[in-house]
Amino acid sequence: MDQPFRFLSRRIVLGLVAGALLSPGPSPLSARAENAIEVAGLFTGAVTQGNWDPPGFAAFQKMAKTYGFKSSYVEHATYEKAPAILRQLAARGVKMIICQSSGYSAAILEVAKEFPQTQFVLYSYAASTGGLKNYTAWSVNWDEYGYVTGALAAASSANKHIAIISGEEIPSAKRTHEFTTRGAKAVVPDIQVDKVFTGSFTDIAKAKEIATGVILRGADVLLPSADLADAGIQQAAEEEKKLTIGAYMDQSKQFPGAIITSTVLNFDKAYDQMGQMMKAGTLGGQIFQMDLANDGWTLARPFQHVAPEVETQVFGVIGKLAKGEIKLEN
Amino acid sequence: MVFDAVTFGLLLASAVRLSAPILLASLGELVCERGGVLNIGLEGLMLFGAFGAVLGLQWTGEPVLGVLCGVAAGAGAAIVLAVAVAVLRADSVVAGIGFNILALGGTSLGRELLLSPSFTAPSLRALASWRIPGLWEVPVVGRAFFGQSPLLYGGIVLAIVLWAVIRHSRPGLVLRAVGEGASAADAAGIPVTAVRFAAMVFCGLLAGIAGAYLTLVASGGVFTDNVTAGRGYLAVAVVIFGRWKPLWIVLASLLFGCADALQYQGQAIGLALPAPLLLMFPFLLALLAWIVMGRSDAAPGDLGVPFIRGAR
Amino acid sequence: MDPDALLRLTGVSKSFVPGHPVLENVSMSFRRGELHAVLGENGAGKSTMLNIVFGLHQPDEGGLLLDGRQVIHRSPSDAIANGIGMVHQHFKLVPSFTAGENLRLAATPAARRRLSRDADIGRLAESFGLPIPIDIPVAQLPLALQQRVEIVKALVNEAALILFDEPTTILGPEEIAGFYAVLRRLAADGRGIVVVTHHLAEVLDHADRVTVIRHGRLVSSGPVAGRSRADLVRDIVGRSLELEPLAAGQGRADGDVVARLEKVSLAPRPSSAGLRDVSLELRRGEVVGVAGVEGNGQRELFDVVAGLVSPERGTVTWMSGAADPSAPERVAAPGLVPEDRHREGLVLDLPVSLNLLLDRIGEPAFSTPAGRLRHADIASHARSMCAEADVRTHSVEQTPRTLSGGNQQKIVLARALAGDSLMVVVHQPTRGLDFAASEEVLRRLRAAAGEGRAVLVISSHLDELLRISDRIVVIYGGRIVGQLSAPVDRERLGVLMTGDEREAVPA
Amino acid sequence: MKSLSTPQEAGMASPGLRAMVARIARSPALATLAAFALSIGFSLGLLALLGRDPVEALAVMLDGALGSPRAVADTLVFMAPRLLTALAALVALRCGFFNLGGEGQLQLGAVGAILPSTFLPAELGPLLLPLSVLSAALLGGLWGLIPAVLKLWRGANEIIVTLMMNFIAIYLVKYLVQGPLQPPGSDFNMSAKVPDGAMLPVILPGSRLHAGVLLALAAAAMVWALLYHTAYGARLQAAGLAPGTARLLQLPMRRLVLSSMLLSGALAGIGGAVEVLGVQYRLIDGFSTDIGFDGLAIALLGGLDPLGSVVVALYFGAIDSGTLALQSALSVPAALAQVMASLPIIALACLNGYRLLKGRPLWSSTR
Repeated sequence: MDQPFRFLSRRIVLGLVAGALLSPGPSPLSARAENAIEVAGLFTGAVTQGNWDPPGFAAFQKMAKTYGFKSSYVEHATYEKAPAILRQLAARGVKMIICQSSGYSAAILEVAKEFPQTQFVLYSYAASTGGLKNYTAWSVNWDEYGYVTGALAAASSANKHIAIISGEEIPSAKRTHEFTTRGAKAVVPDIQVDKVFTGSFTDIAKAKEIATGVILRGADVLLPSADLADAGIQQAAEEEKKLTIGAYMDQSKQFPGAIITSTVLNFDKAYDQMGQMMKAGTLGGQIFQMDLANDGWTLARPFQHVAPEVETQVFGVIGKLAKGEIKLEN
Repeated sequence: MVFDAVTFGLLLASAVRLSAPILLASLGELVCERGGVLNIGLEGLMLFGAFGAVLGLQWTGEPVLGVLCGVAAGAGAAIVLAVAVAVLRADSVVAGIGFNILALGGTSLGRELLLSPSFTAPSLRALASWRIPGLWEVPVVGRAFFGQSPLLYGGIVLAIVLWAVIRHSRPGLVLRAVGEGASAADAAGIPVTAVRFAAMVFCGLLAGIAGAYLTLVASGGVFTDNVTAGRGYLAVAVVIFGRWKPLWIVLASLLFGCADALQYQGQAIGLALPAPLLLMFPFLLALLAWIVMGRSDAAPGDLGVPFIRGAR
Repeated sequence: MDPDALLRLTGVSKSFVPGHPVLENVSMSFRRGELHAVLGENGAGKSTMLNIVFGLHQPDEGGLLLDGRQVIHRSPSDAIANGIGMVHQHFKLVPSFTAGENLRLAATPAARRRLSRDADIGRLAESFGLPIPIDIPVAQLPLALQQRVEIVKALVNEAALILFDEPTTILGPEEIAGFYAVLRRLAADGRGIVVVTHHLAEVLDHADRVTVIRHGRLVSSGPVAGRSRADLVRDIVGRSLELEPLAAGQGRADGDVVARLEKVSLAPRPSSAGLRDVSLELRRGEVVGVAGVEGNGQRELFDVVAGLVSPERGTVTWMSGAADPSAPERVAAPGLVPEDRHREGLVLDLPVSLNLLLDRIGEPAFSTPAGRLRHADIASHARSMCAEADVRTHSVEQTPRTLSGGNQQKIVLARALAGDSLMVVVHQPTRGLDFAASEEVLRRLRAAAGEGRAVLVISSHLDELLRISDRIVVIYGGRIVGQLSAPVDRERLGVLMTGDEREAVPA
Repeated sequence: MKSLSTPQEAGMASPGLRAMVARIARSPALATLAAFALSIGFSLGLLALLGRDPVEALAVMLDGALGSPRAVADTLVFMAPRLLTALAALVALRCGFFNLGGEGQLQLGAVGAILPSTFLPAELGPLLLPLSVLSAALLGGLWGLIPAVLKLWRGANEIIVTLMMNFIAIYLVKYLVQGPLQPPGSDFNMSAKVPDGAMLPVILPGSRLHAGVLLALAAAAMVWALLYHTAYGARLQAAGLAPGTARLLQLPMRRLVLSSMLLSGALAGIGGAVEVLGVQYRLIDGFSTDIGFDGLAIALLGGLDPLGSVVVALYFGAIDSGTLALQSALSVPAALAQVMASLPIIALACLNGYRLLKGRPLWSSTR
């Protein structure tokens, strides 16, 4: 049988060349020993696209600059590769790794215990830090977020018909749907709330298609909750002359005809806090709630395209939440 | 909720809109396959077209120029692929798969380097829908058939033109000959390589329009990574499902559009199927089509066979 | 130099593999109004020469002069534009196209105007004396009619020189005369006609001039007048030659019946006649030849006798005879030599050893019960088979792709004769082989009958059938139309092979 | 069309280039190397275009891929599932079946890998691991069997069918992790974590190097032995290289196609198991980034040879971990990895096509 040997010559050549190419030379990374503390960020998508990663990335960059950290980042960090990336960064001596998605929590829980010298930080949502001393989370109060935006949409709707459109059917999205409905019903008890999933966080075309559909069915305020695909929902609202809100950052300039207000996540505050605690060495084992009361997120003012009473009404709800007059816990 | 006339109208309009990119791309693929090239790289061509269209829009601010740039990008990418497949006789499936991965990475790189995330697209209404006065307000079917993008109308007209050309003209005869019996065409003095090259570039042209439709018409001028999301592969299936006949392909793409549309309107009317199962539906449909129809003798005889002069 | 030449080849050389020239410094010329035959063994370079003239290949050295002007044919379209037409051995027709579409496709722009309507095409073909059905896919036409389409194709383009590559293999003896009459008429109109063929009789009867090529070199080129059969054979093979008698008719007609076909039928398909009520008995010790024009059901007959295809009607029975008394019910699969050895006979990229033993690779002698190959045993057994069958290889690890056609066929034959099968079925056993290899194959087949096997030879090569067969059956339109015992009357055979011409050619 | 130039002039567009391509194309080793060199060169050029120092970038990549035991472990961990899908692709291709469905079979294998943990008691302990791998192989194999059955009995085009089945499998996994397999109270679309007994043990403490790497290498050795040292392998190759001859010799074609696709699917399925049980420990939506397509590329670049595939899979693993390092150190966009993986495929397809044009293909696709 000569089959095994037909490729032998190629294997030898390949092997030799690979060996020559890959023989460990001077390691450029270990050689680059500097005094600055190194921090890194992990993002699920591109840091230049959408409304979730870019504002977070901007805050990350700003924080690194403020505290004189040396920074690097990894975008499109899939959950498949997350453990490898975390290990690679930690092994390199990165002192703080910030992961901007709740999906990374599994990877952090797995890797953090191997690298006690590195602080792992999660931004978005976490219920527990698994008792780890080097895992800190900044957790947005998404329940409150849903309740308030629901109330806002209901108060703005002339038809008593609103819709919340999400991407993939993940547990947190379902939970948000629930609180949105509760918020809406609290303001307008007989409101109709359409809850739809597009099945994708990135497919703008599908989001736009579905948004157009719910508008033609009578919904006049759309709540986007589909990350990158939010753009499709907002476009549909703008084109069909209906209302929507901006998500995570002020988007009123992008869709001036349709945006009532924007939910603005206070990335700057959270990231600055991370930097500060890193510098002070006080990170570890905590979860920071970010809500309206502590400026974790805010609504842009003044509202557009709606009567002034709407704004009053919504901030009335926010006030009641702050005072504990409305309880969100199940 | 009930399945009423409004729902039906919405479903229809949605189906027609969603079928447009698949229709445009599969018409391109049709020309390729009638010429004997199984162009798996269609997905990548669409991606390049989608990217080029947004780039053109950002550069010029003109939707029409954006479409033209998309067409140019699709055709340009097709030239690269055609050099590999038609000229160098690279296996079209292997090269196509590689090309699709390249397109995924290449357009993503291009987006980071060349596209501005904060760009606000001008109104794309003229491109997105062309409401035929009087007709588009007809209940139920008005929005579906008389309020669509001019690109879609162009696609339908093109299907009819292609049908006539393939069946009744000399270029059509030559194209079919190259696909049915390349060595016979060669002996008859037909430049097989050139015809296949041209067919692939034409395919790239249409894939470019399909990509432009996706970004400019369907996504309001935004390019996202992997914006095609398998529509190119689906378009290849549509060609086979449509028996390599332009008019059947129109119907087949409409059917696939319906499957897609059902996903959205289904949720709205309370059809409680989980989204992934509905997303799976068009692909399942393509597969079932195979099982039901089986082998087709309508396939061009030399489909997927690289032309080597002197090989029997 | 030839002042009357229409087309002249000047010092043409061509090699596909460096160092192995297929053509070496060939200079010759074709004239107007002349029927020019080109003779040579398979692989001598005849087809390559035609292909170069027609632009399918480019010469490495030398060139073409058309009416004294240098021309380069980079592709067939160049050749067609220069007034050259070619009728290939394997027709270059788009199978799913009608004759009309094929003609329109091939027509030059000038000729196209005359072909816009199917009726025009029909009339045009008839004006050449070559009527063809124009509106059914050519794949459904008999081969003789497909050939006619090819000729009309060249005529439509007003070819001044028409090249024919082995045109008569698909024609019965009766049709051949008619075919040359057509060629003669075409030449008389001032065209040059070139015919590549194996058949000396045709050349002596019909050609004006003859060129012989051997191993890529020009041996002789000149008028046919004054040449004799023996003289041409010497040019072709390089030595004078007495064919060894193969003892046709020496076989026993009373051996045990090994296989019996009873009223076997298979439905016809495009380009093939199928089988109709074929009954046939094969006996030990006897060589049965199957004569017929290609495409008359030979392939189906091979498949059915070999057991590859079950008949739609009728029965095939294989009998073990008295070969293996210990297991009388066991019937060894027949040894097979298929028509296309590259596609059906060999695995070109697996070693010779595996090719020889592929059908028996699972036997205990070659693999363990767990399925592991016994490489050493395989190699030694393969070596002995190679030695016995005179397969010339450096090692049994070599792949057949690197071997000559003759050696490849010897491998297929060695495998077919290796088993304890009582029957050998061969289809076109000498196609593409040179003279010596052909003789060796025929000798081994005759010897197989001598050992007591039944041998079925399906071939369109009449001479070889006449030399080897004890009995010849003639197949036409899927039917056995006659049976002749050695010594066979050649003329009678020819008449049978053509069948009923009115039925065969619905023109 | 008539030309008056001499034959020598004709076809001499660029003799140097032609000769070079011909020389590269004549040797498979050189061709493969050339494909890699071409793509590495192109990628470095791209890096320069992105404003990064190519030399530094190359150094970072090498360091990230092989600079430390941990880096090597990462490379091997990335290699394992890709090697398995490559073996899957080559087993099918060797039998003449163009299986583009490695991705789908891998997804089904991943589902199979967590089923025992979901439905069987955790008390089974270490017994869960072999059960999980077996169930992965079974599910992947069955998924692979479907296109084979459709081809044999319905004449379906395997390229289209396997492509479509990839999407179906991906959405199926999406459905499972957001519905039936999602444990209550989960924050994300994924299954419950598998018990320790079902995990592939880490074989180099302090790294991710898990036993799945050994499993993949063992599979490569097994496929090698099967192809070249068994009667089955000989028949399989014959069926793939010369279906006509296989028919004449009455090799059991259907059985060969079915069994090779069962094996192919099973190998890809084990690839899914290796990813789930060795890296993720749970089924996550989108866990595979085209591992199946990588496998096809690896198989072709490795000359459809199991050992060649090991070498090329190692290269792909190194690219994956190297570009990760590149991303985190130099903030190079992630898309570069895709470009780097795609280029050798295209280059090799072209080189092979050119060889076909000259009559000597590197691999023969017997479709």
